[in-house]
Amino acid sequence: MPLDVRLLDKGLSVGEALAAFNSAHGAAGGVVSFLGKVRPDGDVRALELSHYEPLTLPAMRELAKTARDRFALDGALVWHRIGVMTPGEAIVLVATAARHRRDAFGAADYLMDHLKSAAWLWKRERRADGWHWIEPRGQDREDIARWD
Amino acid sequence: MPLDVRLLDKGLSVGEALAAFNSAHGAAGGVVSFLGKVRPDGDVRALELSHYEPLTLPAMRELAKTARDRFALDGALVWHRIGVMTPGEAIVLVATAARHRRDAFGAADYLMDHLKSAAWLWKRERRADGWHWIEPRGQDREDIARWD
Amino acid sequence: MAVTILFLGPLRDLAGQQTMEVEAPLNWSGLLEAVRPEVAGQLGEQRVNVACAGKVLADKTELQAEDGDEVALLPPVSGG
Amino acid sequence: MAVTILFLGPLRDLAGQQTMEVEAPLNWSGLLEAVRPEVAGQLGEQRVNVACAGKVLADKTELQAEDGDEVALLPPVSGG
Repeated sequence: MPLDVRLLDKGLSVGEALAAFNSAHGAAGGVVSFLGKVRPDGDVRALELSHYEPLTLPAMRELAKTARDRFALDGALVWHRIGVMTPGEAIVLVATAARHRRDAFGAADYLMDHLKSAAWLWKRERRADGWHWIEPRGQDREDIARWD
Repeated sequence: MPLDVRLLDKGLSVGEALAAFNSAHGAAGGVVSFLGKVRPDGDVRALELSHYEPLTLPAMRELAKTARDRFALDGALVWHRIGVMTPGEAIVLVATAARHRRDAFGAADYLMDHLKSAAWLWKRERRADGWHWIEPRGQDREDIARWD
Repeated sequence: MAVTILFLGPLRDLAGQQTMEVEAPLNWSGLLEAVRPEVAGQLGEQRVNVACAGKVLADKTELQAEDGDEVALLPPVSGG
Repeated sequence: MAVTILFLGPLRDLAGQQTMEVEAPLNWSGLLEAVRPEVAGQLGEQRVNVACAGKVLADKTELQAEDGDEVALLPPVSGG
């Protein structure tokens, strides 16, 4: 299982996904995972991620391939939720398997920076007064620039 | 569950451990994990880690506290195997939960660098011709120096 | 057949609709005329991209949409 | 009672045993005399540490082990 890239419109079972990923990469010395969740911030009641079918998943697949080659990965898992999520729910799960731990860490960090600032996803939050689109953050652009 | 630091003399169930850690930190925006496994390298048949009871676990607890404070963690899990392991078996599992993903990544990386080069553990490998003690690697000393 | 214009993310609210159909062919100036002025204003911004038939255009002003093509207007992404 | 000397990691092989008992009190020169010359040679190296009663000594040459203390000889760690 070299690259496992998915867009999911339902909740994901993190424990099962990581257990399967780990056992699929028995020979990898190191496995890093990142799980991003909806933070219960202030009055945010829900979060919605919309995507564009012809672009979003293909670009995520390209990103995973680039990460695999750049960091000599044995494999990578990139799962991203779309649709409506509530606080505490998983938004994104990334896992990387490599011979050496520094590569696994670097690849997970790289994947997350690019997913956050370059994936074809648009986010809005529902607060007490309705839905609000989220603008790109300057921090995200700085994060991605680290890899240039 | 702020800090969960253990020395284990039996195999660990990674999926269950991470699922429990994730659900214990529902409010954390990001959770990073690292799993280190015995690599099936060359003719290595087994690996043994020995520890020194009065020092090893207390120092790991101190390390976890330092990481928590330095990276503003919601919580951390640091589990390390001791005893004899075979290729593919888990050696170490680290998980960090933080509000922001960069802190969770930094803390997991920091914990691993320190566990690899400063934990009171001694490692030997069994190859075709018997047991061999492993010398500290120069790379490990460089990795830890990044945090000074 | 026609060209379908698809409004993504916040552009959907600005357009007041998710899709619209216009006659083919459709080029850049035709696109700017077809959409509301607020959307046309956004399209002028560098960080707003345009995809045609599933490909992001390197230069959106060279848009040449044919019968059956979908033209997607892509505002800046806000990530996961 | 006595002082127990504990050999960790590769020092165990060098010592040919895991523990030895010596009479209390035990100081640095007493330790160097009590162990095999190969082990004493290793103890001279800066990266070999000594713990007494569960505490790593900042200056191992100031060792002062009393009745019942465990003195652990700690070679460089090789991590996980």
